[in-house]
Amino acid sequence: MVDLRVKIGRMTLANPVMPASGTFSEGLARVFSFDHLGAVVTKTITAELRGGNPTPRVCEVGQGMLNSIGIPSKGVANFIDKIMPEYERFSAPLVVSVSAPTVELFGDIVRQLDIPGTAAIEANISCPNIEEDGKAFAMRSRSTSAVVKELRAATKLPLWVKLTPNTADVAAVALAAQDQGADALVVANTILAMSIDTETFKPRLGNILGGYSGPAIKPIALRMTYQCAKAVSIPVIGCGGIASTEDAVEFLLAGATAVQVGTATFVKPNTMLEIVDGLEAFCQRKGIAKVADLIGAVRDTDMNVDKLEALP
Amino acid sequence: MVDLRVKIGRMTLANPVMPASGTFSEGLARVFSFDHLGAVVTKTITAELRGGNPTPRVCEVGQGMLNSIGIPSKGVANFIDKIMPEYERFSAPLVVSVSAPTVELFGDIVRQLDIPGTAAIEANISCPNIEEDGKAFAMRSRSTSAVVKELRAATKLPLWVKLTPNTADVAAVALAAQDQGADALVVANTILAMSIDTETFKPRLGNILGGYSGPAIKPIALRMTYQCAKAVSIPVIGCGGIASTEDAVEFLLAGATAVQVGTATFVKPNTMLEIVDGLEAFCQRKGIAKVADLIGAVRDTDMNVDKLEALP
Amino acid sequence: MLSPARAPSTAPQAEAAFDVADTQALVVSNTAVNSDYFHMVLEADGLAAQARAGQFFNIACPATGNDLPYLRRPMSVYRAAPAKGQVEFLYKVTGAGTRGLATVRAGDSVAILGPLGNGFTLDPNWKNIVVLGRGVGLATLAPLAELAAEQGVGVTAILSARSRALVMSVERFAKSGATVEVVTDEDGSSEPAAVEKLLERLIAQGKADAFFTCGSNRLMLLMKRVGEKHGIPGEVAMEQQMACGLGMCFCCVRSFATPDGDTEQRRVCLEGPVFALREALSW
Amino acid sequence: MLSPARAPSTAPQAEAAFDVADTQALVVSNTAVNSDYFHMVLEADGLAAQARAGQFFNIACPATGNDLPYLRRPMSVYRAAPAKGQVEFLYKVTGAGTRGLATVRAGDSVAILGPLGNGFTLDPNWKNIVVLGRGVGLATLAPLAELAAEQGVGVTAILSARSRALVMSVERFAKSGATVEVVTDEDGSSEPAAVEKLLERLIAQGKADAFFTCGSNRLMLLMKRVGEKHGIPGEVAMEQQMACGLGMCFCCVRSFATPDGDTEQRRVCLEGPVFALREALSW
Ligand SMILES: Cc1cc2nc3c(=O)[nH]c(=O)nc-3n(C[C@H](O)[C@H](O)[C@H](O)COP(=O)(O)OP(=O)(O)OC[C@H]3O[C@@H](n4cnc5c(N)ncnc54)[C@H](O)[C@@H]3O)c2cc1C
Ligand SMILES: Cc1cc2nc3c(=O)[nH]c(=O)nc-3n(C[C@H](O)[C@H](O)[C@H](O)COP(=O)(O)OP(=O)(O)OC[C@H]3O[C@@H](n4cnc5c(N)ncnc54)[C@H](O)[C@@H]3O)c2cc1C
Ligand SMILES: Cc1cc2nc3c(=O)[nH]c(=O)nc-3n(C[C@H](O)[C@H](O)[C@H](O)COP(=O)(O)O)c2cc1C
Ligand SMILES: Cc1cc2nc3c(=O)[nH]c(=O)nc-3n(C[C@H](O)[C@H](O)[C@H](O)COP(=O)(O)O)c2cc1C
Ligand code: FES
Ligand code: FES
Repeated sequence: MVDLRVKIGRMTLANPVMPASGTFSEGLARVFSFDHLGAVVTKTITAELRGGNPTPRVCEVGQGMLNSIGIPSKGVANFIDKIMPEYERFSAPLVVSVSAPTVELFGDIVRQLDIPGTAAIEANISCPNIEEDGKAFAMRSRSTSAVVKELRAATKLPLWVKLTPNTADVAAVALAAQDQGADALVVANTILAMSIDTETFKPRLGNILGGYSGPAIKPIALRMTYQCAKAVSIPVIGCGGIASTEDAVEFLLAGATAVQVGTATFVKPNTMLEIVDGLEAFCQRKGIAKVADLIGAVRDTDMNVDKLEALP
Repeated sequence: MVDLRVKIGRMTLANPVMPASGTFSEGLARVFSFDHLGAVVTKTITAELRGGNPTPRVCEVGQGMLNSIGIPSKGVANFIDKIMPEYERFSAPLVVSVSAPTVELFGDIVRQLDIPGTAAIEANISCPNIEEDGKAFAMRSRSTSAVVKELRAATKLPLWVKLTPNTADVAAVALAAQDQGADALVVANTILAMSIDTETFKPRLGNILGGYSGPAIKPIALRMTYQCAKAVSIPVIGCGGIASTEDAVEFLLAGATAVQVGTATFVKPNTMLEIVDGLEAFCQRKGIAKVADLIGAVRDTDMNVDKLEALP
Repeated sequence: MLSPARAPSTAPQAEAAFDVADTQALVVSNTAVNSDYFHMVLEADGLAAQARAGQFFNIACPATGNDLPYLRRPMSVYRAAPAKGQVEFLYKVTGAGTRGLATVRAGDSVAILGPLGNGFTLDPNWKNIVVLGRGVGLATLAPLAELAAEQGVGVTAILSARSRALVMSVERFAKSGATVEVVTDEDGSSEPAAVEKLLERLIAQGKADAFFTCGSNRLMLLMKRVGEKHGIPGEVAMEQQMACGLGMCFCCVRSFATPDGDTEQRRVCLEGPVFALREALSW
Repeated sequence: MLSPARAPSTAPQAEAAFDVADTQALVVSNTAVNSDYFHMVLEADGLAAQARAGQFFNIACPATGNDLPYLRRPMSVYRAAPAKGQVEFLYKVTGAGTRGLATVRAGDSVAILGPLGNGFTLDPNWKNIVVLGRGVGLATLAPLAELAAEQGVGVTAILSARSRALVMSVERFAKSGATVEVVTDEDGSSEPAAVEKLLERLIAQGKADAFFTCGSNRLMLLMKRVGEKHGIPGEVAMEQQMACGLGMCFCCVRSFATPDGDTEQRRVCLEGPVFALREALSW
């Protein structure tokens, strides 16, 4: 028996596999039971009502997709009354993803969600900070500090902070979040990108620019996970392009304590289940007793290798 | 007859297609004649002798690759004596890519290359600035300003500045380069990324981290090209994942005046030729007289579309 | 080994039904119907073969030498035969995904997620309905005609196409007992004005207790207008770019009129793809 | 339409030869040789069929359902028959690329870039050579044995493998007139000490004017040592991860000893893949 449990701060997850925010909803319970997941993470909610962006909101680009969903939201009350009860029947802890346009409003929404049923808060700080120049909080260490400080003061719940990959120095932002009391980091969100239809000359997304996700971004998200895990001592949750057991192992080796699966669920709804089973099989085959032993186990020292073994 | 010419500052290129630095050498002349290209761009050279990074230096990741070649260099004299003459027989202008670890050394190398045969300088400022914190010059507007100022003072040759996609605000860096007198921008270089072998637990590159290139990065490079072209008035040369005529058209529509083809040449050595021919055919089919008419022609206004036409 | 619908170790209560499955379906046949369209028959036990008219599947399309489709492609169920454990699709080869799909051969397997979305509703009080479709819309409406026939509801099927040669499924509709009217661009009979006359005639003849349409915005708007004029209820099956097909991603929204005069966004995959004609807006 | 080697519009002078081509080669056959290896015969006019022993091609491997290889894969020419316009490869199925390659069928086409790199050199003064190979190394050495035979040079081929069942190309070497010695891990005869004895015996018999090896670092080091001891020249064909195959990317470097005692990095694709044994270093 392989021990699949991992610890994120004071939470112990049954296994390190959970959905990425916005790529998951109660609808998936029609395919499998969420009891098999390490945690569930909701679509980001906001206090204000929001309609989201114009269509088309999605386009396929190579081995990935662009989305410009935005954050359509029916508000906190709707979430608490209508959405939360749907998750009650599952044993997996419910992580509520939140966002807000100002530091203060971030504090407000987190306070409203400090209720039974919320196992942890995931602060999606990849959203525009309208008090400054509209750049996402997570683009800079300073705005990250400010918002995480407010969040930390606003809640005693485990606080996960989700970073953006569109920044120049993700490790510095990670440190800022840790210094202000984040319990864990999610690395990372989608990468800003674009696609143009060469027949119509129109952008393929109604919103012109959108977020790139899926296997294509994996090597970038993995690098950031590695950089952040080296920089901080709190757990890092890897996210970006994870679609298979090997992908999940790669992130764990790079230093992630858990992984979030996003776009892969659209392509193969059972991906998360397959990864949970796959991690067990992988550890068994490798003679590893605890999946936690994979965390940060990348062999990155003594790297001056120049070897290609002869094919027998 | 479609007019394929484009203007980069005071240079007129026969067509907008050229190789990306480091993905091209005289060796390709064994497959086709460089006379068909808009320009040729050399591998980045440095004044100091450099050996490059440990192997493995390459790994395939999805629809792209990571490389950690580094910049092996035999110095400027070797370049002038041995490499430059190889290009003399071709009509395509020779763009010499250079790099240096300090502002002053950047000036030095550019001065040494101000000789007949050099049609333009491409300054690869995605390399570490050892006078500051080792971050690449192109990561920040300030260091970009400093180095471009020095380069501009050092040469009257057309000066192209190649930006890094690893920065948070590429448009600001682009503006800084323009303000200091750059004649054109190349957007962009490889994206820092990582891959780990889940069997051996070792990074797949001897250097641990490497640069991501190929089709997988196209939507990101395209977005940056679009952002830079909106921000500056000097020509932008698009680079990143371009592998087909449609890809080249996409970058032109986004605002690029020319395109560089990198990794695609490894996969299909005739890619650049195919794109030159393809652009002509594309314009013909669309009734476009000059390829230059495609530049920035993306239809990005009036975007609130919600249309999927019925399939007839 | 765990199976998707395995009993969860800690399940305390009656589990919600697992009514959607990702099925590895065996390809029975996949053949060209004409220059553009393919017809694919799959063997798929269990849930998949239970699909109702108007529902769809999200299909994984294989990579080929040139095309590497990544997302799945939504396709209406063209026929579901629970007894035979089969489900069929009729699809137009348009891009990377359908080009890939067109390469699968009998004996291959294809992953299909479904059944997804809400099918058409047939009121047991209706005696006669009119279905009006164009292009791939006919694929969606064909099983509705059969369902109606099974429930003793008369069907007039108006099939619109560029030319007579391109009208598909005429036989299929006819065999189900539907009265088939073919209208084409060729002879102008597919013009909205002409189709409107046809609808008015059917209404006058008492042949139109309800309207159903799919595959053309123009025809949908026409049916909506005529329906509203005569108080005839109706449904339309809509399309929109999708990723998940399960209501998770909010990619597939369209605007709809709410009863109180507002517009609101609904997910085509979850709240649709079949919507009340009355609430549908131009797309 | 322009062809790659078209006359450039502005070409003033005699153009350097276009001696490398990206050829769309027709697959004549692609069959399993044993559980691991495939043998592929391609029809490829012109340059490709002119490949010399030791040269290689960079092959585009097709995508399949699960594998989407992106870069090309380098493969030594196993046989080139200019008269027939054919070129052959012998490859081991190891990962995404070769798995994809194993799916191609007669009648498909495969893009092969080449011939690339430098082949083996045969000094006309040599009477007898020894080739020592293991695994896929045999694919590289087989055409050398034939070339030697054509030039009247005697060949002893030492073929190393895990077991007798796995030794490939014995017949091919034998047919070329080579004296074949099979050594295996099974019976211990492939041990360096045993192979060293064998080499010493061949040297004593005057059968070793030059050494050639491919496919094993251990055997290469052995041959290098024995060769240096007796002043016997030799060559080794090396492998390294590649991208372009044309000397452009500098991915494929290895360290080599220079005559003046330094080490220097050389590109396996351009300066190799065949190198003087004397300059080769352990890999
Ligand atoms: C509920 C529903 C049912 C459908 N049923 C059928 C059917 O039975 N037969 C049939 O031929 N077609 C049907 N379609 C349309 C079908 O999904 C598209 O033709 C198909 O996705 C095109 O994929 P492609 O890769 O070949 O084309 P591309 O144009 O290359 O596709 C690019 C992207 O756009 C999406 N896309 C393109 N056209 C459409 C469209 N009309 N609707 C939604 N997404 C689209 C694709 O899914 C893909 O993500 C249906 C669509 C929906 C939403
Ligand atoms: C000059 C040369 C000639 C070769 N000739 C032959 C031959 O005749 N027959 C044969 O079976 N093999 C030969 N090889 C090895 C062959 O290239 C690899 O086995 C093949 O690339 C593996 O690809 P893959 O996708 O199946 O495996 P994977 O392991 O999935 O490949 C992953 C990546 O590593 C590279 N790679 C893996 N193994 C090697 C290797 N040994 N050498 C170089 N790159 C490698 C691949 O090209 C690919 O980019 C040769 C290699 C070189 C350099
Ligand atoms: C359709 C879609 C909607 C998303 N919505 C959210 C969101 O509401 N909040 C958030 O933090 N991230 C959101 N994301 C980002 C994902 O959570 C994830 O970080 C990203 O997609 C990278 O992971 P992946 O490659 O596994 O998809 C969304 C992604 C997609 C594709
Ligand atoms: C093997 C390799 C070597 C490269 N060397 C250089 C270099 O020396 N200087 C430089 O400015 N860019 C270098 N690049 C970056 C390319 O010029 C190009 O910007 C990048 O690969 C993105 O384009 P692509 O996706 O078309 O390859 C290199 C890229 C690769 C793959
Ligand atoms: S396709 Fe994902 S919500 Fe409809
Ligand atoms: S493979 Fe590119 S230089 Fe050798």
